[in-house]
Amino acid sequence: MKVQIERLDTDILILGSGGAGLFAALHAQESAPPGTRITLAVKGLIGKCGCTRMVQGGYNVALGGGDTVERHFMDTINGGKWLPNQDMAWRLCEQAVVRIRELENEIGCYFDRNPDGTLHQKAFAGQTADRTVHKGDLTGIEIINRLMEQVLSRPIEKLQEHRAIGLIPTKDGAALAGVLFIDMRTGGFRFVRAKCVMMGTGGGPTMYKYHTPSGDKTMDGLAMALRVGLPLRDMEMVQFHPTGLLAGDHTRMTGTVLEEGLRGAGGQLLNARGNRFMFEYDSRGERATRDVVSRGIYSEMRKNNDPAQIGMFISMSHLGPDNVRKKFPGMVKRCADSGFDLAAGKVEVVPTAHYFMGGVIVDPDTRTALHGLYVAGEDAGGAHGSNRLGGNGVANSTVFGGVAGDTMGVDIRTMKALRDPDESVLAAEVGRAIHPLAVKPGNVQALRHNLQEAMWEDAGVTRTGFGMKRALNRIAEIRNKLAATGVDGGNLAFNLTWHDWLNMASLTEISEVIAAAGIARENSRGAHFREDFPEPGDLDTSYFTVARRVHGELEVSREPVLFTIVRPGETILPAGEPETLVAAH
Amino acid sequence: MIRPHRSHPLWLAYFLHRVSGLALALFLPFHFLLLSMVISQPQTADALLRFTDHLTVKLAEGGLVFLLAVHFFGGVRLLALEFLPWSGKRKTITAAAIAFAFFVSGSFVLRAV
Amino acid sequence: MLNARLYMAQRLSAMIMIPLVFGHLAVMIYAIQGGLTTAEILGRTKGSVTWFLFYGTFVAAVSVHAAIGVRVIIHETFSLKGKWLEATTWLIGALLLIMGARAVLEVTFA
Amino acid sequence: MTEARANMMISVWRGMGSTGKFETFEVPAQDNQTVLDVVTWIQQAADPSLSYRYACRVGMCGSCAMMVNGQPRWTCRTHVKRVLRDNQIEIAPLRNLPVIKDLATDMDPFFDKWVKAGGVHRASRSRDMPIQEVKPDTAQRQAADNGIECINCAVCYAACDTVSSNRDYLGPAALQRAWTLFNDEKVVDKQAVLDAVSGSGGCHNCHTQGSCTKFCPNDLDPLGSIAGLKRETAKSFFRRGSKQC
Ligand SMILES: Cc1cc2nc3c(=O)[nH]c(=O)nc-3n(C[C@H](O)[C@H](O)[C@H](O)COP(=O)(O)OP(=O)(O)OC[C@H]3O[C@@H](n4cnc5c(N)ncnc54)[C@H](O)[C@@H]3O)c2cc1C
Ligand code: HEM
Ligand code: SF4
Ligand code: F3S
Ligand code: FES
Repeated sequence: MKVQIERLDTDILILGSGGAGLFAALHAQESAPPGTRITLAVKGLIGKCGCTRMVQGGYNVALGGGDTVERHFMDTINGGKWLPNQDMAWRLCEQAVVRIRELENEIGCYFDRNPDGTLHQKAFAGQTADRTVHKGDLTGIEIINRLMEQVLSRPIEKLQEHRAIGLIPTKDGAALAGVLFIDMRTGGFRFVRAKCVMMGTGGGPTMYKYHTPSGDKTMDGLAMALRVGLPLRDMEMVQFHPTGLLAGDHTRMTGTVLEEGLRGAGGQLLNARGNRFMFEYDSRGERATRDVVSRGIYSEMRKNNDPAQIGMFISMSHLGPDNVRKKFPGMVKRCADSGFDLAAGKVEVVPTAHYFMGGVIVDPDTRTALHGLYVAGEDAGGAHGSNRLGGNGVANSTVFGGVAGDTMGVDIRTMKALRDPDESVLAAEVGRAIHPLAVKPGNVQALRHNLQEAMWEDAGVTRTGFGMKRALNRIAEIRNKLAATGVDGGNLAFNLTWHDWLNMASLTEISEVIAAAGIARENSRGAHFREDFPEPGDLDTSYFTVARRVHGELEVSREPVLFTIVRPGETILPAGEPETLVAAH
Repeated sequence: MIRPHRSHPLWLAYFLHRVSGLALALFLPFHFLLLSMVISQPQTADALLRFTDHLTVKLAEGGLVFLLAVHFFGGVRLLALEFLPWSGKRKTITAAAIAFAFFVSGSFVLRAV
Repeated sequence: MLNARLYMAQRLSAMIMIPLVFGHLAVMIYAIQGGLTTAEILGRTKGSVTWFLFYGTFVAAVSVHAAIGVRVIIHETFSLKGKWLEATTWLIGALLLIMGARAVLEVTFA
Repeated sequence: MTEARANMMISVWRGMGSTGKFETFEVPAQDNQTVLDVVTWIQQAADPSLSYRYACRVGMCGSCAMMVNGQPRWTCRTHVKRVLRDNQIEIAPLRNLPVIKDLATDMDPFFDKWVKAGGVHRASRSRDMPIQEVKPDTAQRQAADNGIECINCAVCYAACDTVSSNRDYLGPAALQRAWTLFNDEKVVDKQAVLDAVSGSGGCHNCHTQGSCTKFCPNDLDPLGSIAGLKRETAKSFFRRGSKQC
């Protein structure tokens, strides 16, 4: 098959249009020398794909009133069970303060106010202060719409529905030359050279049977980073949201989030017999943190073990249906549109894969080991450690996206020329992408189901060494089947089935890493819970896992966490500070 | 058949307003012509005006008054919507305007006949 | 194809016509009920400055109003724009104004 | 839980650019099935070459809108029950936008107009300044809030006949965004907002067809917003007029 590759040059190339990508574009435009070409390439439409838009609860930022950056930092470290990269966590908490002002003052976001006109802040589980800034429960729409407008109205070049499929290094492998794309609308290949590339493709643990992220997120970025030899950290850390909607295999509604606030407001979780069970697992009951509630629900599901009744139930009706309708109008309407009565009935729920803490190893300025490549947002590992606090996700992507833009704007001044790609890598990546077109068409979706079952059962909410080894075998088998499953390439324009295949390729690649890293962590921290190693292990000798591909083989090692700011057992809060500023419920 | 995205009162009101406006615009020059003739060719004009005694002509005239009424009340409705602070009762205004237009033109036609 | 100025012209002319059309409708109903002849109509209008102003204003307003109204319809139906659309608008306006003015003059002064 | 029932007959528009035709598929009916699920089933189980677009699947991203039985809708939030007539549904790409392939449209014109309508905040403060205090329950803020949850799905844009017949018309969503800016206390130069919507494709071209408000899945009211713009531009017309004299 003869493949044409269209070639294009730019100076700064940004992948993804979530909080990370859009902020990178804006900051690069501000900080790079005039005349610098900036191109934004994205798998969907600008601002309309990815998860930042789906943010409901809000944005964590310490804005005074007793709350401090130090307190936010300590919550982040405690929440991450001492695994975060402390310099990144500090940068996150410190810069969030600037970023929220930027969002309000320059970008034009409007977040909910108190009656006196100041910002309203609330507390998510795991926080010791009212810290989360929000716009109702549609915070992400406000943030992304405003960012999108800014980007669309500036001279930033757009490559929409351009799917990145390979990071192409230079011949000596020392630097990045550019990125290979499929123009999804035509099905053609396009190679874009750039001096600086920021990757913000947003991870996305969609290899689980139940998952929350948008359909375009399939771990493409991490798979590309792995193939180009970059080290990935904390890859076992998959956050589950406890209450995903369960509506059957055939509907895309399954897995979508029923918001956290429902439990906070007094929503009850009921098992198949209609009894509450969360107090058997935690004294805070339904109000415990996400990981605890997810495990509670998962345990009950296993106890019940009834294929006709898979999930548990969330029930709000005891709070008065009208009251529920008033308090959660969006959620009630969404359930009603899907055929469920949240206000007066009960809705079946399961834990659902929500966020990926693992990612590419970066420095606090978002630089990676590959010269010319920067990574920010959910694709970057380190800021959250083993667990991400609600509200720290969008703070993370917007903070580091901006940092990446600034850093590139500075670095590009010393990069005089575009770099030429290693043509053999380029050809190999094209070959990988067109592989299915030469194979007899088969059922890609069935394989996706298999993978999702395997990961849910063997590398999901609770894990064992035995299970994860079995997961590795199942993944290897699926990978082989995928290679033997083709796609009809008669018309490559907007060929979703081809992209389903490519999605599966990324997902299997990263699923393997998740299971392998999970095997390497022989303790339970945050989102990673092993029944065979239920203890968190010694905090002082905390390690994080690092996975990389060396000569084609996946290798996982452990590296010690550097306590550059605070050591376990200590705090940076002034003596006598109360443990929490949040009024008890 | 009215296409699905059009089957609601506001769109129908828009459509009536457009049709009536256009019809009026087409009729008005003839009306002016007629009035001019009243002077320059009184006989013809008188004949014409007497001609309006015929039932069909009366109905046609009634139709035009109907158009004027429809357009008039539709127009007043639009001006109210556009220039008065929005009332939240658009559909009611629309319905009332149409009903009123029918009432006026209806009574006109009945009286004329 | 309406900008703020054309829009204002159209809406203002419409507002001006509101009392005029109301009055006209009333006159017509009265006229038809009374079975008026030409002579009778003329008897009332000839030499009357009031009637001149009444119908004169109406003619001026309706010329502006209808010209812009038809302009919009032409643009939206035939995608006509630019010079030709401007020309058409003026033509319709002028036609209505001239014919209307003639009628009013004949009815009131001639 | 998901027992299959009688099959539904789904006709789907197929084609590229401006040419194409409807094709009919037999799709098994299920509980809890949205129109997006039906489209997905066709692509995954019947015809792998079917093209469409979606992302969030919960009514937040606004990329899945299509014409369902001739009416624009978010497909991810439309339960099949609501649109099934005689066991049939007709699904076509969103109206008033160029078709890329099958059910996927090119939304660029919609967003170009969003920008053209001045739909972007112009900063008057910097990130180094404190966040402006804004009282949440003034009438002005309420007016801004009423339109702010637009997810730019272009359902209103597809419903509006003025958009179809007037190429330059900015359309309901973009104009509504301008109205939210006009009412935003943080926006200093209100006249600039009005000027951006007063050109040849501006708010004055709206004929109050009301399809935008009727079909907005978010229960927003672009018609009311546009009326607001007309009112304010009229006021500014007189203000300016008197200044010029
Ligand atoms: C339902 C939901 C609710 C959430 N609620 C909250 C909350 O309340 N608070 C909070 O802090 N966090 C929340 N999060 C997490 C938060 O959304 C993410 O942490 C954050 O938005 C990630 O931002 P990002 O820019 O890294 O990625 P995203 O916003 O996901 O953007 C990724 C972008 O990359 C693009 N892309 C992907 N692959 C490719 C490719 N191969 N080529 C080109 N482009 C590609 C995507 O299309 C997309 O544009 C929530 C997440 C979900 C799913
Ligand atoms: C008091 C009387 C009238 C009022 C209040 C009135 C009001 C209006 C208004 C508000 C519009 C704008 C509609 C829109 O843009 O959607 C309009 C349009 C129009 N009017 Fe009138 N009008 C009146 C009399 C007339 C007369 C007498 C004529 C004919 C000669 C006329 C012809 C038109 C035409 C052709 C349009 C364009 C319709 C369209 O764009 O759909 N109007 N009118
Ligand atoms: S106003 Fe409503 S229909 Fe129009 S784009 Fe916004 S959300 Fe969609
Ligand atoms: S449908 Fe169109 S004409 Fe105006 S009221 Fe809405 S924008
Ligand atoms: S898929 Fe996002 S709105 Fe339907």
